[in-house]
Parts: sequence; structure tokens; C-alpha cells
Amino acid sequence: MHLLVQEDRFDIGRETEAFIAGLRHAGAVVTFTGLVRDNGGQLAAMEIEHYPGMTERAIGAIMDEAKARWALEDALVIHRYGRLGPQEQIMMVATAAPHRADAFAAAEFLMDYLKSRAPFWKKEIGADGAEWVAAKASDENALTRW
Amino acid sequence: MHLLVQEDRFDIGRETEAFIAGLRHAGAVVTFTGLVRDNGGQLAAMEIEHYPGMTERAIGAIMDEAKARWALEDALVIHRYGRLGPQEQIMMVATAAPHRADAFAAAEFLMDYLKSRAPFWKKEIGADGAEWVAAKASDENALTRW
Amino acid sequence: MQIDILYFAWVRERIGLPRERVETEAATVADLVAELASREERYALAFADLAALRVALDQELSDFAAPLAGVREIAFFPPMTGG
Amino acid sequence: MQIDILYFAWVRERIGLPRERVETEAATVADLVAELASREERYALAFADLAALRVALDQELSDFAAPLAGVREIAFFPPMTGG
Repeated sequence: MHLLVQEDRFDIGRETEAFIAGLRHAGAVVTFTGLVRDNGGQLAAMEIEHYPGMTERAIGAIMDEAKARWALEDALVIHRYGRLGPQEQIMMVATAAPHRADAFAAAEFLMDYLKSRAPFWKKEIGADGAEWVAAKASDENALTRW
Repeated sequence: MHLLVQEDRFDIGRETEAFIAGLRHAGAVVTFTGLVRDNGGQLAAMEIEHYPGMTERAIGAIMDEAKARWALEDALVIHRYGRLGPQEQIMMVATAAPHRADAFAAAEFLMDYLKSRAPFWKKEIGADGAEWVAAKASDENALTRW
Repeated sequence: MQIDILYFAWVRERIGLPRERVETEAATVADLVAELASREERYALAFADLAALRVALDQELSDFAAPLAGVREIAFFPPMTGG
Repeated sequence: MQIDILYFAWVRERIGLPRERVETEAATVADLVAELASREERYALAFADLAALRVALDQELSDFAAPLAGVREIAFFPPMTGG
């Protein structure tokens, strides 16, 4: 299990390759990458605030839960904070399992919980001011399926 | 939309990076990578046979269907044939969408259909002979959810 | 009419060749299968259990009841195992 | 008792500081919130709608009815928007 909470950019290609290179038995790898959407060119930047310490604990607990529920050989979470430009990579998740159903389910589970239970807050900086991104009811509802 | 059916290895890191670099608006990217499982060290190699011509048509049709069903900005399928060693990468799928639900659903849909509707056949070469991989009822059943 | 027949995976191995061109008047896929099975033992063996086989007509999945009129290429193979 | 209070996102902006240490005898989170809200207008504004807030005790998500005994760090913030 690998968890990185960092301000720096990460190299999606290199991270995916290293994750797969470290596997010994898995048959299925799923990755998710979240990108800053440009909102039709209206977005200048995104600022991500987080709660140091709790972030690592919360994500660690979510990863432990995923490991307990599915036959995972490995999992990876990288999440950035700080100021990001349009189309920059915000975060990634990777899961590896013997079969694809487990790899997909674990990746979706991790994403659903990261969205609503990891202490990050996004602020969109636009041409006409800044605004905190509101949590979506659909994201909270997504948790009920697990 | 990008489709490659090839004997050569592919570089998962570079392909993922290039796929993401080509996006302009997507907020969510999902990739799936299939690896040759070593069956507890019993597998010497996997041979993948395919039906040239039909393979491209079948996968193209599946990709068109995914594009019609979900708000995809882009999709990629790479599938190899020929002889592969344990833990080698067999294939990959990538999907990009504004939101994660669409990217995940489209990737799972593509995988389910590739498993049972794209003309590939796998043969496992072991220490004590070779055997064609049997199609699983669970893979056929997976199609009913779409 | 002339038709190209392709075999894949264990169907190819059982019949012993990847493709052949045949002259046939079979009206349906099932008729062609019966014609081939009556020809030689290896065909009879390959086509013994049709439920274990899939068929494609001109590179589109089809079924054994389908008519052959106008078809140029037919392929027989076991259920696919891609991905 | 002494307790560290942390504020994030718009709660931090509204109150105007990221953290502070307070001396309090509040028994529960709700008691502490009432105490803070009575202190100054900016606190009252930040805590006006508790349904829009989340609370963590010693870095674990909790709720407003939770007791504060033994807690060293409490954080207030809006619903999370990670991922």
C-alpha cells in the first residue's frame, strides 16, 4: 500500500509503471486520475486545502477498508494540495487484484470515500473571483452503495 | 478514439501519459490493464490468437457503443496477440469523461465486452502441456448488466 | 457458391487447418456444418457440440440458423476469451 | 481544559484564522460551538448553519453531540471535496 499527500506534481506514467512493475501475481490493474477541469475556459486555478495529519489517517483507513473487502495485491493513492492549473493532475488511485471485478470495485470505493471522507477542500479561482466547491449530494449518496 | 491490435509490447506509462496529454476538458480518467497471471508459477507462457479484421471491427463497434452511452471525451484500447510471458501486459483500456461515474462505467463496459465479444482466444502453456482458457459463465453474465 | 471458412483456437487445431475455401450449396450455417461433419471424422469431432461453438459471418457474430446467401467468409471458434 | 481548534476552507476564512488554542469547560462539541458563537459576530456567522459543517475530534470525524473530555484537537470544516 502506498500513500502520498504532496504539493508537487506527479508523473502519472511513471507512477503507473512503477505500480505495475511491483506486482507479482495480479491480473488486473485499475487506475483513476482526477484532472482540474477548466470549466469552459473560466478557470484560472484551483486551490486545494487539506488537514495535515488527518488526511493521511483518513486515507489510510479507507485503504485498509478496501484491502479488507477485496482481494487486492496492492493499492496506491496520490493526492495533491496547493495551487493547480487547468488540466493538471489532482490525484490518482491505483488498485491491483487477481481479477478485474475486485480491481474496479476497490478503485471506485476508494474514489467515493476520498471524495467525501478525506479532508480536502477545493476552491476554484476564476476570472470573476474565487469560490469554494460545494459538496455534491450525489457524492454523499454514492457512499450508500458500499 | 484510439485502437491498437498488435503483437508488440506497449509501454503502459507512456500510453497513459499520452492519452491524458491529449485531453482538453476531461476531469476523470480511468485505465484498466490486463496482465498475464503466473498461476502460482505454473505458467510458462500465454499464447493469444485472434481474428484479424474482425477484431478491429468488433472492438470498434464496442467503442462506438460506449461513446453513445456515456459522455466520453476519449477512449483507448490496446490489445496484444502472440506469445506473452508471465506478468506481461496483455491489453489496456482508457476512458476520459467530465465525471468519474461515466469514466468508470465506460471502462467496465469496454472490459466486459472485450472479454466475451472481441475475437481473442487465450492458451496457457504450462510445464505439463498447453490448454485453451475456457470462457467463464461469469464473464458472459457480466454483459447482462449493461 | 464459394465460401472461405476460417477456424480458430481448438476448432482450428481439431480440424488441422486455419482456413479453407469450399464449394457448397448449403442454405444455412447449420447445413454447412452438417455437410462438413459428414465429410471427415475430424470435422465431425470439431462440430460435435455446437453449443460450445460460435460463428461469425463476414466478421459479424451470427448463429447456426442464419442463411449463407451472399456470405463470403464464415468463421467457427469457441467462446472468446479476450481482455 | 485547553483545546486546539482548527478551521478549514470557508470556516477558516469566515473566522479569520486557521487555528487557535482556547480554555474551555464545554462538555460537548455543541457546547463549545455555543460558547464560540456568543464570543464574536464572525464566529456566530461561521457556525450559523451546523448542518453545513463537519467536525473532527483528534483527527477522526465525529458529531456535534460528542463529548469533549480528553480531546486535544478539534476541527471545523465544510463537507469535504477531495478526489
